[in-house]
Amino acid sequence: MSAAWTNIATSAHSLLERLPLLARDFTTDWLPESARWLANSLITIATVVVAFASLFALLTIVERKVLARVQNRPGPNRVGIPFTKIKLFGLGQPLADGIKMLTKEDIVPRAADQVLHFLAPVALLAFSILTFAVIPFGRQLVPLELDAGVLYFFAAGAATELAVFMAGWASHNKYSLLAAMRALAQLISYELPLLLSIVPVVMLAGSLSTVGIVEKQAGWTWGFVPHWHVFTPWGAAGFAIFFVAALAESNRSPFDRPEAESELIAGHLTEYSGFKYALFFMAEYFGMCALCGMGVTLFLGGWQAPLPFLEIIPSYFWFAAKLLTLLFVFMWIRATLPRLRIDQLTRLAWKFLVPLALINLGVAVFWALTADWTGAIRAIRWIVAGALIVGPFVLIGRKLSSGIAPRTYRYAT
Amino acid sequence: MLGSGLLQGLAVTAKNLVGSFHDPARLTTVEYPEQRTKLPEAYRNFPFLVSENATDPMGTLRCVACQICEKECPPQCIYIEKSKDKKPDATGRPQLYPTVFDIDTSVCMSCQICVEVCPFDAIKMDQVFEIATTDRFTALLLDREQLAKPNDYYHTIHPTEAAEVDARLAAERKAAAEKAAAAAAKAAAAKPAAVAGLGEAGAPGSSTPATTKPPAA
Amino acid sequence: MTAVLILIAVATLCTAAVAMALRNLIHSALLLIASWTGIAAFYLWAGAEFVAFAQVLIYVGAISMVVLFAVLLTRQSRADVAIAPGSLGRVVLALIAGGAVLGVLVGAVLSTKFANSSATTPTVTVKQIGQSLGGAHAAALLVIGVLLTVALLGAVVLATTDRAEKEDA
Amino acid sequence: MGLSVQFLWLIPALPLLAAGIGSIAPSRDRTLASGTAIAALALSFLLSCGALLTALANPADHATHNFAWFELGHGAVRLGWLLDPLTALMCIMVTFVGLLIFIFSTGYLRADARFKQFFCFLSLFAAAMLGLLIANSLLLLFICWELVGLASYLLIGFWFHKPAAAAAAKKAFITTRIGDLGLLLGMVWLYDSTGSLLFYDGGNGVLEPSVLAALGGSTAIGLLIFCGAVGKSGQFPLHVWLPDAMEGPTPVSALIHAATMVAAGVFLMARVFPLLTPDALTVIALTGAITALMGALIAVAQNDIKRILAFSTVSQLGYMMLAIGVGSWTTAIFHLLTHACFKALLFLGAGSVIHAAHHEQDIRQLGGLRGPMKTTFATFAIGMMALSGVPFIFSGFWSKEAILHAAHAWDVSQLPLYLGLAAVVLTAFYMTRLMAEVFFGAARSDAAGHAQENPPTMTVPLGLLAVCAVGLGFLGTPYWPWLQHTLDPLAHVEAGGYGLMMVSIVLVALGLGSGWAIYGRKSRVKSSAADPLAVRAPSVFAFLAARMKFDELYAATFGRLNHGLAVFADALDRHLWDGAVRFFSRLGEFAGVVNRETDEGALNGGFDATSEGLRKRAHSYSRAQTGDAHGYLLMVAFGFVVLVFAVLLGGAR
Amino acid sequence: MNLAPLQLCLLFSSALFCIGLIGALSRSNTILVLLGIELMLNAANLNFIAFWRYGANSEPATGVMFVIFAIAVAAAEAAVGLALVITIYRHQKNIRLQDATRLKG
Repeated sequence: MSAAWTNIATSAHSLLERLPLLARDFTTDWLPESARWLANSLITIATVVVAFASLFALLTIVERKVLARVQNRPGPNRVGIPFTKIKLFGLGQPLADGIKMLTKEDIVPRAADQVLHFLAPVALLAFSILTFAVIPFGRQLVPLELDAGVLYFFAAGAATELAVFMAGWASHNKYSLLAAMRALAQLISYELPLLLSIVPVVMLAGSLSTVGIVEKQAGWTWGFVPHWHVFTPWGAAGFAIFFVAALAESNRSPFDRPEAESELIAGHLTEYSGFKYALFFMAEYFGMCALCGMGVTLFLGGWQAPLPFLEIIPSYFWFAAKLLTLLFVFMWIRATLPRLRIDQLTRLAWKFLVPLALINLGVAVFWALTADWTGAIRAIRWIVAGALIVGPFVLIGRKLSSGIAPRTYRYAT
Repeated sequence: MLGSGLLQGLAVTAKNLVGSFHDPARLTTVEYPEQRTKLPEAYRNFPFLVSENATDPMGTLRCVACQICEKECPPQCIYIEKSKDKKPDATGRPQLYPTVFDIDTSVCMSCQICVEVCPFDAIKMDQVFEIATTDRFTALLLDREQLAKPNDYYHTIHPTEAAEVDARLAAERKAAAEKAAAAAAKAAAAKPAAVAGLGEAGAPGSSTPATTKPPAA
Repeated sequence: MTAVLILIAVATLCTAAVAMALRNLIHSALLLIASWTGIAAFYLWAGAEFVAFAQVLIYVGAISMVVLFAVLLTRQSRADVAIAPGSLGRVVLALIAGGAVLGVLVGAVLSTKFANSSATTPTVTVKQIGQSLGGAHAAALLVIGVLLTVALLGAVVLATTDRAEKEDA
Repeated sequence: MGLSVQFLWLIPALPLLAAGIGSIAPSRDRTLASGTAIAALALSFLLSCGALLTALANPADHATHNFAWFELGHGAVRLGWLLDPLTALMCIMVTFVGLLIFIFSTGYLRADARFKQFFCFLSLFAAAMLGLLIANSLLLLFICWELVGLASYLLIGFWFHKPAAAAAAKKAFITTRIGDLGLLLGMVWLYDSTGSLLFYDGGNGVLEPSVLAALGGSTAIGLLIFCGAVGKSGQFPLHVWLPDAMEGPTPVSALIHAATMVAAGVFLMARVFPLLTPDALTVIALTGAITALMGALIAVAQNDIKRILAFSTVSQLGYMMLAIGVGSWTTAIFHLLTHACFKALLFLGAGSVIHAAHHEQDIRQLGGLRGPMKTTFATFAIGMMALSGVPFIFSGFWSKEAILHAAHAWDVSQLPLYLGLAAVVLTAFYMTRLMAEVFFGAARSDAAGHAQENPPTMTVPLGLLAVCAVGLGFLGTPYWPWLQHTLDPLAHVEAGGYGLMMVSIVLVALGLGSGWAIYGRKSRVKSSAADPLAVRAPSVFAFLAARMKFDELYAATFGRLNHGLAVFADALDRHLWDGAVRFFSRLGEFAGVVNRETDEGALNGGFDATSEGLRKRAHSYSRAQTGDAHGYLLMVAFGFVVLVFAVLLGGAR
Repeated sequence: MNLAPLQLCLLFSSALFCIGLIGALSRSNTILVLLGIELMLNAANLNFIAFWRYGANSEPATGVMFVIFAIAVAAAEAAVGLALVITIYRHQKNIRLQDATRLKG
């Protein structure tokens, strides 16, 4: 009886697990063998783009809702189904925004570099979408399995900087240009800790392939502690650094200096309106999703379930859950922290994150060298590795925050 | 340690986020067009003309077309035309009345000077703010009919002030009535019977004989 | 396969040539970046995946930024942009020199009989690259690391303005 | 507990580490700098003791540990460590004396602002010196040799704000460089003829019989190597830098310019002794003898306490070279060890005096220090007697005696013996003079009058060194030549020769007696009074006081030659090459003029254009070297094309 | 004309090299000259990969290693070269290569 149930559960589970692949194969089954590859690729691309475009739409409204709730407001709740009184908690808002953006006049300054002005948002969006190619969304659900997947991800991500520059320069507006340069300085500064923080993962996993890295994180210690990288000292530190750097790389608060409305009149986006602006916006969210997806893949076990019995839930669900959690933390942080000044921002990168990432590299080396320590001695391994991270963190942190004190006012009280 | 402040901040925002769902006291937002809050009494915006009652606003305007407000208005947004004839006012004395009283609210700056200078408490500040229209020219030029609002409305928006005004007007009328009574008593020496009847009729709202002079004069 | 190669080659060469001919520096730089991307595509075509990504990461991600910053930091006045006297001659000379070199190279390539290689594509995994970087080429890797560090420091030193100098100016 | 040869590198590595730590330590942290330096050297001392134990287990063995440094062509440049009794004893001497001097320095330089740098340099020196000692390759030895020279330069010029110190540092560096050139040439020659620079390499080392037998022209190689030793050990004629080096802080003089570095030359000769042919040895013996006598003579007429000791050092080094020259390198090392102790003692004593007397170094200004500085006086007296060779108790007697015996037994010539005996008298004489002037009589200046005994950090090392200065001699007496046999089990030490010993004792007594007669009996009263010797033989004394005019001689010969060459080269540059350049430019100019004249003469526009083009082209030729990067690149491109064609055409033929 | 793929690759790299050369020779802007040189470097890298792909090589990773190191060196070169450009600009207020004929001054 129970065996039969187990069988049914297993087959149902495997069916669910392979559902996306089965659906794809079903769709392209009738095609000749040679065309099937192309069709499969197209379907994959379309699925990813559509999925993330809808996620983007959802995120815009969810973000506004979260921000509103943090500020004790209900948030956008008016737009529902048009021409009816059904409001649906305002879920029609993204659609309305989209229509508004599409129908707005596309203003291009006369002195602007027309071609580049057009190319900038397109390039940004294209590169952002490219980064999704190597993220494993589930078991066997990776659009492009590359041997050097991580490298590909960061190569494609690095190219987005170019688009920022193009936008700033093509606008022929000195504020835009200055803002673009500042944005570039920020992006380049944080590229370093971002890359350094993933080196331990690559080192310990012994692979540059995203699929391989996720597979390395399978299994549980004592049956309930997953082998995710974030549950090691170096992994936790690496994830923290990666997370902060990802915040900065995706121009999210508190590092949203490149787009700061109040200081830079929206930076390199000043001269953009309408659909191009929407493209920029979309690319930002895509970049954020891609970075979060990479964080999930590298540190949070990718599509692995957190507990053994939860494996019956399909892997792509777990990936989505982790991704959404990370995105929620992004919003939460945006709702909490004020924007950093440019000097504080670069100081944080160069004087705090980079040294810490380098130390973390050393800790990872220590971890790798002591891989054969078992039994009680493992506690020592943990204590040493933890101390090697926490100590520098406290020391560098003290150095970083020294000299920062509540502001004193001479003439006002 | 570095980061403790960040965590405290995150805790505060998380508390707010969660609290906004289960603690209705936190959500202070008013769903505006459906729900409205009562505006504070001190809020004032654009003048209106006070009429004594709502049934015949044009007939019971307090305004006597003295044109002081028109002269004092800094942006010159008031336009008044006097009537040719006279009608009895609240105290019963015959007064002029405005045949045209226009305020261009696209020019008006809600400075309240017209209210300050009006000797008859005939123009008061309103609380309207939903003044958006689709017509730039005529819709914002309010005429006599649009401006006239009953004294009860005045009581609903500025109750304290309205009470004061009413008390003052009542006192004036009483004084006017007493004066009239005194004058009637003097006249009663000559014609006592007729004046006694008129003195009874000197209550607010009723008309006064055309022979009596305004108290201010 | 060859068609793809020709496509890549033509695209790369065209962008490079146009970049070299343009007056607008920013356009030149951006076109060159496109050209570098084309080269990365060539590496991808040849099966050197890792190198292709490294090329994109370094050329498109890093060097391009340095170039663009340099261009913006050295904005010139209109007079400087104008063609310098005698530059036509230089262009002609350059074309002659380039043509001569091209002729020699093409002649050499066409006249050489290359040993026929095996038809199989050599494959190199990232693991292999990592192993030879850490093994046989470890010394070279270290030297490169030192070189990069020194170059970075040198670049910083070169590009930094002396505070005292600034005050003088 | 022995130290095996693989770990020999630890001995120099520890001071090097201390130098590294010292260089990055904050300058104000004095204890850290001195503490690490002293601790590192103390550890090195212990390790050296371990190394000695290992070496003594089999004294005849030359334990080596060789490794390839880098590949060069088909061969590899190989370096290595060498452990034998010579290395071990030298290491112990260097670390022991160095340790005491380090401790002394903490007191001597207490008030100096660059205290940390001083210890950093000292540690660097110690590391280089120890590296030199353990080297099993002439190349490694040379590298350390140069490092030692660098440390010496840094330390002599430590008070670089004094012009004299800066000049002395330069002089020391350049003078020793002359010798080092010889060493380098010798090394290259040696490598060329044997293909190896390793001393011992399991039968293939340059010092091993099979290679020596095959080696030709080794006299020249030996002499070239000796050039290095001449420079470093201050032998005639390159001794001029050593007295000037006394401008450095006194501990430096004690460590580098008395005990260790200057002995490196002697050590080098002892090390490569098997390479030296009889002809080379003769030259070495004569050089040593001349140096010994010359140094002693000049020392007689000096007034600066450190200069007297410096010339004494020159003289004693001469003795050691003499010993090597007469074929007894073990006695040379014996004297080296004893000399290191008592000369370090004397220098530290001098340092103690100078420190107490507020940096007054002129013996005429001192005097009467016997009373206030009892410890210094006693230890200095022991050092003086050891140096003078007072019989039987003091180590200097035994080592000097051994050298004289060896010289006596030399069958080529007796001249070195006679010169050495003359130096014995003079040594005793000038040391007596020094003692009498400094410690006896009355104080002749305020500085000397107010002198106080120094703190224990300075006096304890003096005491320890004094013990060594006495005791070390008994390791190599003719009756129990342990040291000689340990160094070289085949060494032959004559036990006899009491006649020579008697002569030597008499000569020492003569020196002491005459010194006391002239200076001690009637001590100097005023600092400005003339020297008694100067009164008796003014011209000789003046000549000696001017250090035999060596500096003047060099200035007059080499300096002038150098200047002349420079002037000549300048003139060549100015007139000949520049003239040629100008000539060609004139020629070009002339061609242009002719061109223009022709052009103007011919009323043809075509000619006009041609000459204009020519002129422009000429101008562009003249611009070929103007730094135009385009032009260079263009040339490279065309050059490439031309080269390819050349290769193609050549290939076709 | 029947060309082997290797020859095609080599022709491609030759052409790229010459474009870089012509650019470096003909442009007066120092940045463009540097970029031309960078292109020439890339052409060399192309050759490495081409020979790695089609040549009769014994070690599988040699060509790739070469290119990786060459890219690293190119990065260093670009950084230093452009820093020099900025220095030149600071000095002579333009970046015409013809004007930068002196090392000092």
